Order: sequence, then structure tokens, then C-alpha cells
Amino acid sequence: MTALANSLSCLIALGCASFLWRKGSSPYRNGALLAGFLVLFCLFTYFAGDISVDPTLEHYPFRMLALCLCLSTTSLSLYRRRYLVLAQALWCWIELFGGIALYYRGFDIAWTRILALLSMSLCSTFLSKISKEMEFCLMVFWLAVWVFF
Amino acid sequence: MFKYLMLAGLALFLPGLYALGYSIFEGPSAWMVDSRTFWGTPISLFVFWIGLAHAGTLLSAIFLALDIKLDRRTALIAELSTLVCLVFAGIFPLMHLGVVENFYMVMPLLDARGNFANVGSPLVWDFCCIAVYALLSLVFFMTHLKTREIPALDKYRKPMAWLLFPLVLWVHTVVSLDFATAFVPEWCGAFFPVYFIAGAIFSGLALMNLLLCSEGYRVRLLERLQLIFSWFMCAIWVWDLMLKGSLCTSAFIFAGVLPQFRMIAVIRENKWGRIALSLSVLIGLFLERLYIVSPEFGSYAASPLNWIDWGLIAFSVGGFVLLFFGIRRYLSWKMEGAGSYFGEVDGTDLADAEQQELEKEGARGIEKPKKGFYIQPWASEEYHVLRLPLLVGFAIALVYSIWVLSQSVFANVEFSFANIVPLLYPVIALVTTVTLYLRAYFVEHAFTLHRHEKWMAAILLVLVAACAGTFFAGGSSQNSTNTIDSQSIGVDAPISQSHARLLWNARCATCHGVKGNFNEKFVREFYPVPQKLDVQRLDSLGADSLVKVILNGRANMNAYAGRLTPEEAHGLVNYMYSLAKEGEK
Amino acid sequence: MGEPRVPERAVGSIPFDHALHGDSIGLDCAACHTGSRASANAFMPSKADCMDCHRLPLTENPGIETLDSMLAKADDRPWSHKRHLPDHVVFHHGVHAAAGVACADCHGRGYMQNRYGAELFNMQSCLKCHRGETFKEKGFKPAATYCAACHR
Amino acid sequence: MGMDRREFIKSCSLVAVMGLLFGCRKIPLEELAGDLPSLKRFEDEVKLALSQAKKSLDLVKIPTPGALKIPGASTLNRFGMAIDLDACDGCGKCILACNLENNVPLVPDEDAARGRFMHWVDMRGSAPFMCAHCGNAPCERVCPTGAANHTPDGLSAMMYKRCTGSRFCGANCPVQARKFNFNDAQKLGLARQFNREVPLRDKGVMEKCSLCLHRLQNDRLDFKTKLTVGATTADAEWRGRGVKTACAEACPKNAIIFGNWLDEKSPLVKLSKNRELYAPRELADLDPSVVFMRGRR
Repeated sequence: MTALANSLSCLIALGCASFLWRKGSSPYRNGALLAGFLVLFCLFTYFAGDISVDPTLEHYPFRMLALCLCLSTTSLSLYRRRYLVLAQALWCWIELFGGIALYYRGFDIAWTRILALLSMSLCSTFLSKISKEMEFCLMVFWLAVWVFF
Repeated sequence: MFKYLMLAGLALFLPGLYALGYSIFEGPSAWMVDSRTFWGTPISLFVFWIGLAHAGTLLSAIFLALDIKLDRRTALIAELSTLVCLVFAGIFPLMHLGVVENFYMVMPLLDARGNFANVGSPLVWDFCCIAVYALLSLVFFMTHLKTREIPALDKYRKPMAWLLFPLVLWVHTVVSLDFATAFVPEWCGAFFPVYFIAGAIFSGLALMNLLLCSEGYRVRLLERLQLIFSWFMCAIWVWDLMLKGSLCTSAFIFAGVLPQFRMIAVIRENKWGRIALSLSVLIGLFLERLYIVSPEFGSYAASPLNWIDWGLIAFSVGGFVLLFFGIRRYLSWKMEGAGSYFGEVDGTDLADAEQQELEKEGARGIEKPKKGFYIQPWASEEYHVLRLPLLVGFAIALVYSIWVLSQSVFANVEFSFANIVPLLYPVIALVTTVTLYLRAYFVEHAFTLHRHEKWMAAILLVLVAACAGTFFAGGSSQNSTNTIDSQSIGVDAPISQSHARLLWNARCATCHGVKGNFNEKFVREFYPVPQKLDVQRLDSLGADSLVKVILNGRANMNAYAGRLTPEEAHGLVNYMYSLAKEGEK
Repeated sequence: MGEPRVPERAVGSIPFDHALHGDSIGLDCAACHTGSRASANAFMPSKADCMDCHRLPLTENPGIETLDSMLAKADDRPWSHKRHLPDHVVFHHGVHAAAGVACADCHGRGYMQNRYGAELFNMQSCLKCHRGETFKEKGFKPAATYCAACHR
Repeated sequence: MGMDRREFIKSCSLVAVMGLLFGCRKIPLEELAGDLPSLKRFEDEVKLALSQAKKSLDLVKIPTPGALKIPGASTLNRFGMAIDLDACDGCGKCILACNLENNVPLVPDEDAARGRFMHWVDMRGSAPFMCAHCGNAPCERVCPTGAANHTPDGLSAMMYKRCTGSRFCGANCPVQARKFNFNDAQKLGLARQFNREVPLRDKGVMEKCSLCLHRLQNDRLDFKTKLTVGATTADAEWRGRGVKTACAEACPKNAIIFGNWLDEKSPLVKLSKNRELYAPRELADLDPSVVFMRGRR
């Protein structure tokens, strides 16, 4: 996948994240949105990259979903720190175990990305109150991890 | 109701038990095996039951950890179903082995021969994860069961829930890696961890809803989640279809399309409608597992399953019914009663019930979390309980991984950290739990054991130690039936100098000496002294006549005709020359 | 493997005194066990191997007449011996002898009492030596420890 | 004792049932005293397998195999084979030779009908096809017990006694070169030990081409024995010279060449020097030791 498509994908994830966890929204709405986003990400990956050539794209839509969840947690009103950590852990999880699966088929694991996410999710457990600035920094960090690592 | 369930369970279980016994006796040729993956129904059933086993910990532990309220009865039913599912999830991978009695070789412990399991194999991760998961689930269940008698134990539930939260997902991730790490084209997928977890949660929810139907009440949250997960599964199947161009249609219909009928109120509000919805999900997901494990099933036979396969399925279903409802009945006095948050017998709404509960809590002085509410980082109670045991867990896991990586068995294996990562968390969780409960018992005196419980614990420890000892010692192999007598004659072909020397040392050196200067001690005492080797003498006799002497003998020299070939004799003569030359130097 | 056992003998075979042939006469093990320094199996002596020495009458020995009559009656291959190893284990006597391992290092001196074969051989004892954990004082070179070196 | 009798009996019966289930496999069947299968049956089965050979080979070009990349690998030896597709006419003599050398058992009729033979050498695309002894073998990576492992000199070896029969290796072999002992061939009278050097395999273990491991082992041990009693030859190190696999020996066209990829004097290196080397597409990235050759370069 080209770098451009890769950065486009994180913008899509950012856009999608803003629809999640609206105040008073039902679990059905959020669930349907998540499933819908996943289909959207799948379609995006399918058309933006060549999945028959590059097996590392196999978990790409799921990584996008994890990024989307991370980004969306900043707008939560309750238990924000907990879900922020959990969403990052989910992303890390997808990266790590997807990486292990690919490692057995001859691909390297993206250790820098995993370590960055792991350390960030550890660090964010120390956040007591998350200010607007901190939210912004976190989002920038995730997007940077997505694009550069 | 209970009687009918037991009868139905027995009707399935007994023929199934026969099929199981037969297949253990007959080995893997008994059931249908995919010609490419060598796997069949037992592995499908394993993945299916291990998925169902997620109901318990998912609902009970994760909900508890995330402060989603669930009543005691629902939680206990969920935990019990986990344990019972794990029994069957454990049987199938073991019975599917070709050499069942060698199963212990999968344990990543050093045996007396210095052999070590290949910890880079997903099957080893599986074995460890499931064993630890079963143990911890049992501990979690027992803790929950005992909280009514010993309220002090309640303190340990939430820390345990946090420990189990990653573990339950870890288990199914590792199960998915059995497939995702392989080269089978149908199994390729770095997204399999998420796929399998989603499938596991989905089937676990369906099982829970089914079991709650049998209890005579419902939990709407679980039903809603079941519907939401059906969408999520469909989305994943879309991706699988895009990647591989194939879709298990029957699974899609049963677990993707049919659950949508929950949106119709008539079906949703009818008990039998709910049962049908849950059953359809379970059937769909079983078909999907069958399809994943044996991708070639459809291609060579009209009916891919034979009676053994059906028997194994019946065994697990019947066994589950018997075991679950049996234990459920036995423990009913411990499970029932207590306040329910949103288990509802009739159609009252979830929100109402929950609201009432929350109001009750508010009245008791428990503050409802609201915007801006937070706990200081690293300040929660469960963290304080877990802190020390977790530290011990991490330390032991670190030591363990260093120990594993230093095993000499892995000297010739390309091995990296990635091979051992999946093994780490189960080790951490196990050690942490053991430390936690040892501390609770010996230091904090949070609970006491009855005398018979102490006996049970002691017997269990002895059994574990005995098993470990047996595994450590390993079995011994049967000796060869070959017999050895005298050396048979060699091949009649020219031999090398070194071969001649070996022959000389074995056959001739007794009298003639290793260096040709004869064996004094032996020869002087009993026999006439053989001639000394020198080049002149050898030349005068000639090589051909020397060969004849060796083969046919002369005076005190014996005939070696049946024991040495002429070429070997030639080789010996040449060797004699070289000895003689060396002697003259 | 495992339990000590006495060597199996063909019916009516000749009793044999290891101590007499070994230390007191000074015969090397390889004189009778012809393969013990050269090939995988150590082998048992054939009648011809015995007759190499016993062809000459050793009249001083009182038991010699029994021996003569027994040798005369004996089969061409009077001794046969069940392998102490399973079929999937490769053991080559020659290569061990060549590496400087003496017969007694593994077989002990049990032959003095004619009780050879009582040694406990198992994979642990093989591996310990191959890894260099036993016989340190003898300075053997560490040997191969990969599975296929000794198994098939 | 707090445990009442009912509980005690219950736990006892549980143990008994477990023991029964576990013991099921060990019930001694009456020894089958029947005759050993005749050589003719082995020949017939090879003919049957030849008539059923179907899959064509999808070959891609690969470079000459070099030294192994696993830790502790030998820099002197890497054994392998090259199958000369120009010379091979698919006669199948190699299959029979292999079966007799390695005591490969017959299969029951229903397995034969399904094409489930135990033959270590298959005929695919009218050329012999066997385990490629990949330097980066996927089967070994997933073997839970370590029964499938690599020797320093490039053989993907199989330790039958360590095998627990999980069949994961079989699933992970991209070319299905591994064969599983579904049947107790010895009990069914389908196995015969033509060659005392190779043990018969038990029911429930995986097997595959061993590259005539026993011949290499014997040669290595003999070489080392002779080396220390005064090497007169120039070789100070064992290079496996003079060893040939049974299939290579049996090939009337000399189309199977066994040798040491790292030994300049090896027939393998000499004969494959100016040839194009190929491997099955699925194995091309796995560093195979057994390759195909065709044409001139």
C-alpha cells in the first residue's frame, strides 16, 4: 500500500471515530456503526492495496478499526482513561498477534510500533485528568505511530 | 424439565461415549480427516467448545472488571458453563492425537532426558493457555461460589477478573494462531485473532442466552450483544470473502442471517423464538469451525461426516448437558436467590431494572459515576491487591523465558522472542493467582479450609507431583528384537588402510601385536612365537602367498577364510608391509 | 534398556569366564568381540574365533576336556545376544572406542564376575556424556547432541 | 473425614473411567501371526500409485542451495538431491526402491482407493516428488514436541518416538510431503522389515523422506572410526562422500542425484553446475535442499 493511501486510511479512521459514542446513542447504533466501519475499512483496504500480493494487509482493516476506537475514546465522558488504555491495548494486541502470525510465514514483526503502543498505553495509565491539549497530543501520537512506524 | 434434559443428555452421551472410545482405540483413521490438513471433527469441536468456554469469563470476569453489572446467578451460570465447556474442549485435542499417551511431551518442562517441547509451536501455547485458563476459571468460580459464606473473598474477585480478562482473550488468540501461523491457504490471516475472538464471544453469548432460557429468565443485554456480534461477524466474513474468495454459506445463513430475526418482536418475546435464535447461532458457528478446520471436506464426499464424527458431536453435546445441568442442580442452593440487576422473568425493561438497582446503590451511599469522576492512577483497590502477586508473576515469567531460551535443545533452532511471547501471559497469570491465594490464605487469613478441603488439596498436590514426576521420567522404549552373534563376512571389495588397521587390531593383534611386534604376554605363555614382521621376510614370501596363509592358515596360524574376504586379506597384507616399514625406522 | 539382565545364551552353549580370558591372559575385548573397536556392533565370537586359540590342546588346565567336548559339539555361532538398544537408537561401538572411550567406561568391570550386561544404559547417561557432564577427568570431546545423531 | 462414602465412590469411579479411556489403546490384540506381505504386493501398490498420480508440478526457478541459515549449522555439509527432469521418464523404480529401503508399509484397500499411500516418494507431474528438506522448514516450526527437527547438515529429521501425532506438521507442509500412519501396519500385516537398518514406525506417527538418514549416519560413524586409527586419505572432515540414497541408486536413468551442496567434489554440485534449478512454487522461499533441474543454463 502506498504511503498516501496509508495516511488517507488514518484520516478515514479519524472521521469515523467522530460518529461513535454520541451522547444517548444506543448500543445498537454503536454496534452497527462499528460493523459498518469495519466493512468500510475492508473495502478501502481491498481497493487501496493489493491483498493478493501483500499478506501484511490481512489485518489492515482491523488495525484501522483499532485506531478508530483509540481516537474515539477521547470523546468518552466516563471511564475515559480505562477505555483509552484498553483501546490502545487492543491495537497493540492486533499488531502483536497479527505480527506473530505473519512472522511464522516469513515476515518481520513491527516491533517499534508495538513498543510505542505498549509504552503509550502504560504511560496513559498515569494520566489523571485528560485535558483538551492532552487529547490532542494523544491523537497526534497515534496518527504518528500509524503513519511513520 | 431436569429429568427430560438428563434423558436427552444421556441419549446423546452414551452412544457418543462409544464413538469416543472407538475412536481412541482406532486412532485418527476412525473419523473423517481432511486430506490436506490432517485434521477433522475433533479439532472443529475443540475450537467450538473453547469458543463456548468464553461465555463464562467474558460475561462474568470482563463485565465485573469493566463495572458492567451482572447478577450473581447469571454470572455463576456463565462461569459454570465455562468450566464444563473446558472439559470437552480439553478432551478433543487429546483424543485426536495419533499417540495419545505421548501427550505430555507437549508440556514446556524439561524432562529427565533434557528434552524440551518446542515452545515455538502454537500447540504448546494452546496446551499451556488452556490449562492455565481452566485452573484460573475454576478458582474464579469457586471464589464466587464461596463469597456468600466467606464475604472476605469478594475482595479477590475483581483482581481475578482483571487477570482473567486478558487471559480469556489470550486463549482464543492462541487457538487462532494454530491456524494463522500455518501455510494452509485457507488458514492464512493475520486477522484471525480478532476473528476467532469475535466468533468465540458470539458463540459464548448464544450459549448463555440458551442456558438462561432453561433457567426461565432472560438478560436483554446479552441478547442485544448477540445481535450486535452477528453484525460484526458478518463484517469479518466479508473480509474473509474478499481475501480468499470463499464463504461458508451455511454458517453465514445460520449465524449471520437468522439471528437478525431478533428484530421481530414476536420472535424475540417468545422463549422458543429465543431458543431457536441461539441454537441457530451455535449451529452456524459449528459449521464455520468445521469449514475452517477441514477446507476440503466438501470436495470429495457427499456426506463428509461418518458416524464417528456424529458420535463425537453427540458425545460433547450430551456430555455438556449432563455435566452442566447435573452440577447446576447440585449447586442450586448456592446459586439462586440474591438480588438480580437485570435478569428479568417477564417483559420488564432493562433500563428500569437497572435504574432501580442504581437507586438502591445510591441510597446505600455508593456514588454513581458521573462526568468528571475519576480514580487516581494506580489507586484502585484491585491494583493494591494485585500489585505484589503481579510483580512475582512477571519476575517468574522472566526467569522462565530466560531458562527456556537457554535450553540446549534450541541450539539448532532459529528462535526469537516472538516464539515465546504467547507463552508469557499464561505463566504470569498462573503465578500471580497462586501467589494471590497463597497470600490470602497464609498471610491475610482471608479464608479457611475445612478439614476435608485440606485433605483434597493435599491429595491434589500429591497427584500433580506424581504426574509431574511421571512426565519428567518419561516412558522407555521397547528393546530391539534383533539378536547379535558373530560378525558376518564383509563385502569383497578393496579396503582402505584405516579399515585394514581396524581389522588387524581386532583379528590379528591378539597374537601378532598392534604394531606387529607380537603380543608378548599372551603369546609367550601359551603358543609358539609368531614370526616377526620385517620387509625382507614379507618380500620373500610375496603378497599372494601371504593372502593364502591368512585365508587358509599354516602351522599355528588359523584359517580366516569364512571370516575375511580375499580383498580384506589383501588389505591386511598391505597393512603388514606398512607396519614392517614403520618398525624398521 | 533399563533393567539389568544376564546375557541370553543359545541352549547348550559354553560357559565362559571373562575374568580368565580378560585380565589374567591379557586379551583385549576386541579379540573376541571383533567389532568392539571397529563397527557398530561389538559382536559375539564365533566358534572359529574361539578355535583360533583353543585349537592347540592346553593340557595343563583340568577343565580342558569338558571344554574340548563342548567346543566339538557347539554350533558355529555358539553365542547370540539380544540387542540392548531399541531399533530407533544408533550406537556405534567403533566411534566411541575411536574417541578414546574405554570399554570399561560404559560396561564397567562387571565382566570380572561374569556379570556384564548389568549396566544401566539410558538416554540420560548417553546425553550426559555427550554434553560433557560426566567423565570430565577423561577429557572426552563433547559429542553431537542433535536428535538425528543417534536416532532414526 | 469429611468426605462421605458416596463422594468417595464417585471419585473412584471417575478415576476408573479415566483409566479405562486411557487404557483403551493398550488392550493387547492377539498377535497377528499371518504371513508377511509378499514383495509382489509392494510392487503392485507402487503400480497403483503410479496410475493414480495426478498433480502436476508448478515449478519456479531458484538459486543453488547454499549453507543452512539455522544456528549451529555445518559449514561443510548440506545434503540434498537434484532430480533431473530431462532424464526422468517417470518409471517409478525409485518409489519401490525407497519403500524397500525404508520399510514403508502398505496401506489398506480403502486408503489406496482414496490415494492415501504411505510412499515417501510420490509421482507428481511424472517426476518423483519427496520431502524437500527445506532449510527453513515450516513443519519443524509447528511441531509441538520437537520430533521434527533439523540436523546441522541439512536433513529435516523425524524422531518417531518423540512424535505425538498432532499432525500439525502435515497441515503446515505446503506440498503435503508428510505421511501419517493411520493404520497399525504391523498388526494388519501390511509392514515388512526388508531393511534391518530402518525401524518400523508405530501407528499414529508422521513420517516422510529421511534422505536415507541411516546411510548417512552409518557412513559418518564409520568415517569417524577410521579417521582416528590413522587417516590415510586427504579428507579430515566427513563430507558424506560415497553415500547415495536408495532412490538415487535405483534410478536407471541416473536422474536422481544425491550429494552435498557444499562439497565441490560432490556429484550433486558437479552435475547441477550448468543446469537451471527449480523448486515447487510453494517451497521456493523455504530454502529447499531437494530440487529439480532441467535444461542447460
